[in-house]
Amino acid sequence: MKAIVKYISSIFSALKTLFKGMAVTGHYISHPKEIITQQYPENRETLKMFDMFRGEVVLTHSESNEHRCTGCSACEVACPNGTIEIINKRIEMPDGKKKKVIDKFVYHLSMCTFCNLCILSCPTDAIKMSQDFEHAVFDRSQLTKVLNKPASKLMEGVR
Amino acid sequence: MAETATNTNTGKPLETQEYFINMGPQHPSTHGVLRLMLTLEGETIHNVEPHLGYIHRSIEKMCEKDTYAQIIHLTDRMDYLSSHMNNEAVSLAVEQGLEVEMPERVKVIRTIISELTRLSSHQLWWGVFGMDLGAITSFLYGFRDREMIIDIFEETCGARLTMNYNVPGGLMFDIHPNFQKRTKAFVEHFRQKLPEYDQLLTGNVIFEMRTKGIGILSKEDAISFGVTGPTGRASGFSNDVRKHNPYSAYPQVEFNEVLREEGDSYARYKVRIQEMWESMSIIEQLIENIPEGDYKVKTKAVIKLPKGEYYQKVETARGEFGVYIISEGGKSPYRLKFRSPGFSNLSALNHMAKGVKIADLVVIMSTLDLVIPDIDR
Amino acid sequence: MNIYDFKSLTDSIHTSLSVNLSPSAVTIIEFIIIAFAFMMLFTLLGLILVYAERKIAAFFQLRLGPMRVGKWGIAQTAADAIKLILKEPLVTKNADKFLFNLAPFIIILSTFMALGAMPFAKGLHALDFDIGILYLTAVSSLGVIGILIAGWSSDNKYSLIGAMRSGAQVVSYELSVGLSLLTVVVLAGSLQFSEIIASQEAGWWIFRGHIPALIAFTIFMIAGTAETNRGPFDLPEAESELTAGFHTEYSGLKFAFFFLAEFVNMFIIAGIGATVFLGGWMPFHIGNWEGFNRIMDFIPSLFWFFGKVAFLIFLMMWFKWTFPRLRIDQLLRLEWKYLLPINLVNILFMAFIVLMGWHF
Amino acid sequence: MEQEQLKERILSVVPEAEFEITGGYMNATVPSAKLHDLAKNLRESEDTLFDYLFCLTGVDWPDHMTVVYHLKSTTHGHNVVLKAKIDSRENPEIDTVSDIWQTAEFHEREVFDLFGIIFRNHPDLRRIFLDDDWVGYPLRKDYVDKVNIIEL
Repeated sequence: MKAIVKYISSIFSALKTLFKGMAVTGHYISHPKEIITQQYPENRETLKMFDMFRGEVVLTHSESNEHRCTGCSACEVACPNGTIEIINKRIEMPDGKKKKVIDKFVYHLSMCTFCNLCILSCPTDAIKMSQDFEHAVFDRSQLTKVLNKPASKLMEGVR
Repeated sequence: MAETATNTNTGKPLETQEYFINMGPQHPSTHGVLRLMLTLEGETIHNVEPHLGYIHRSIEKMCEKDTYAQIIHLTDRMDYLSSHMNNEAVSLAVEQGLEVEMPERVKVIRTIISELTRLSSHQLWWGVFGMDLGAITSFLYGFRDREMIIDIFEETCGARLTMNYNVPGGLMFDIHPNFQKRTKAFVEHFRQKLPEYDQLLTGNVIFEMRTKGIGILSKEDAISFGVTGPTGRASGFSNDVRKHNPYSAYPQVEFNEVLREEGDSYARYKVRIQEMWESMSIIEQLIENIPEGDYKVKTKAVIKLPKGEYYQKVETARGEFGVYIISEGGKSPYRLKFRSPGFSNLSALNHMAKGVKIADLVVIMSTLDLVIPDIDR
Repeated sequence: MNIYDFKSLTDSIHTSLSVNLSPSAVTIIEFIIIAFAFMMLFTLLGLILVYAERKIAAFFQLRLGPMRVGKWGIAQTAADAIKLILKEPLVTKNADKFLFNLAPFIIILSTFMALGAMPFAKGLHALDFDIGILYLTAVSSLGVIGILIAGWSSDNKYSLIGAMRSGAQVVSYELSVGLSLLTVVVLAGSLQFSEIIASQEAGWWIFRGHIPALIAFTIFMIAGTAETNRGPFDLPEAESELTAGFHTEYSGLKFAFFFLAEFVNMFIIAGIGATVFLGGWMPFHIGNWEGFNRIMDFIPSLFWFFGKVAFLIFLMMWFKWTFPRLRIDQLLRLEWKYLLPINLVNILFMAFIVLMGWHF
Repeated sequence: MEQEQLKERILSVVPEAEFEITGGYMNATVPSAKLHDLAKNLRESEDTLFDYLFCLTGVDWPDHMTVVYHLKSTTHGHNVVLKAKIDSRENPEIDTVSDIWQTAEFHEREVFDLFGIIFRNHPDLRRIFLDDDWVGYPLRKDYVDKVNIIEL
């Protein structure tokens, strides 16, 4: 007799635990306001990344197309993966002196691990992380970028 | 049973034979690219042989070429669910070599973020565990709460998973002004949602049948196999590095080391759920009064560790993570060894899975909480 | 009762066809019409149920589900169907090609045969056997043969394990489904669907049959879910254990057949449950409340049937998206140690009640 | 047990052991032939009871190799680091400790895979990460692989 009582009570307690679980899911289906899905491409306008977000490395340019990169290669040394290549050239200044400036700031996005070490190492705050995260392209070669804009110059007073 | 079955036509015993199944490298419940060779009789497992190395990148070799600051970003990519703790281990080992003491602010922030990372890892584990059992809904609930933590990380350090927030000598940035507010809001939110986890799975009769008494690991075996973390603690092996070798701000906070004696899958589950409560209590103790001060100690641009050997262990979400640095005085280590918890935990899998059903193997693997890059390194 | 009787519609079609055609031609044309109607119903059910499952699952899981194709993603399943039709039908190298191709058709066939005996509305009933319930339970479990063949012929160990699980599962749970239906047959005194429905005019059996009917209904829902191989009893598929179980190697249209059959099987189980326990197309009547009953009669019988079926299907989806999966030995233990003994006692109990005339 | 006592204890088993304290741990360097006996002794004696091997590392030095064992006792709470010095780099061999600590089975396979140190009496000594037909031992300092290693 005891066994039968135990048998039946075990069934009821089992059913009770099952209903408990169903109550949780039942709560959510009856509260559609708790839905957390974001409709991504549609909400592009309202989707704002945090200021700190590390999207990709960019070289900041002022309105007069001037940047702050002196071509010191500190970022190239700091980078663990060889993501950054700095190609320098020598130009003749108006006063006849020769000066070293960057020719190309090459950035291989495909190799970047977004570790932020280059930004920290930059002595002139020339580069920063942008918040752009849509990096998908159809051709891998498009991921190799030249960060300095054409005909850009070194900002006055940065050395 | 198979031995007694006979052919009804000839009266001779039926021939049975063991057969092999490759579970993985592409399989939903191996959580990555783990390959298990199963030897089966019917549905009963006779032997499990893990084949590793599908994503072995030889991080230890890479570290021999990198500077100490560069090494840290590689540790993100081992156990990516406890990336902050891995970073912390390397940072602490280097700081130990440099003999610098961290400011209180750094210690407290490191501890808070470590516990947040542990919470997020356990939440993801809970969701995936439910999914492995066939209750797919838990996956989404776990991710909902994890998302809040990930947002906190993103606001403070700019990355969601591979954070690289620790640097030798402190932190990369100071915390965001919203950090305290968001963290408090999260703890408040999660204190309400965690009981829901219990309602959905813990008490469920099917869940208990599937986990209780499955994959028992005795305390002696846990120690011998070096099974650490929640998995080891569920077997009664007291191994919490936060208690035994406290680092950062752990000496100042009060928390319990969650221990259970059963050593089965249910115990491992309960230990992790209980650890989430403990983590929240640690965060609550620290979040109100983050000391003012520097977030970083000034170090040389290129750190050179004095000649010697340094071993630092931390408690990650999966267990004891160790960094063993042999320095010859240069800017990169002569030899660097990562003692990853997943590798040791996996070595006990065959021992635990002998004689169980295929469905139980999935449960055991899930409660071991394996992260494959952590094993393969 | 002033419910619209579909018999007048079918009769008028029959008489208008008979005016200038020979009787055999009329029979053939009527066969074609019925076959066409069932095929349409089959595809429609598939489309609607797949969409419903995805949406309902999404709402259980704090998601929105399909939202892209059409308003609220309504055309999503149609788009998926087109995709599946266009996909390459792969066959593994060492598969038994004949059986491999045959398996999906066996499953589809068994669901079609079962669908034929469904009473959809008053007078809308293709096959009204006097052994309707026996026929349905027999035919609806034919599908397991297809599953076994699929698992065997795929030349994949995962498929084979899935198929073996399915065999063990369906054979055992067949008993519980049959016995729980028998409990109501004891009450109704007939195996014919139309008579079982007619006997529920004064109230559905689940309300009139006391506790035994409730127990039988619960057991039917559990065993029915198991028979359709749906979660928490989806062991033959068991995504996290066997990748996809018996249909691992199927692709394209053949996979679509398995997929469709699963959903239509769910409809069939819900349909049987609705007919036997919830009065089929019979409106909700309470004893002799004439006014109330008349209002209920205004709702067409088709809505009553599909409404009840939808409710039962929602219940089955609720199970699936809440519970973890059982293990194979636990699954069999549940059947042989719990459901079957309870069922047998329950039938005795019910027979006793009927003998004493205690039911309403 | 205090470090001094431990030192005497190890010296009583292996008289030629050399000691060094670095990184907070006491390191004992012993010849590879004596390692297994010492490990077994330390594991089984009541007063030492080193039952937890938490790290096993292979190190490639210019003229020799070492296998480093980090040990802890879960009952007494003390630590020790054993270093087995293997003189040959061409043909490194050492006895396995997987009969003492089960976790060593995997760790030794890893060391074998990456350093080529052969563990005698190991139950299942195969490569664990790399393919069976891989040539060379990647973590050795003189390993050259022009294809897979990109020098920056």
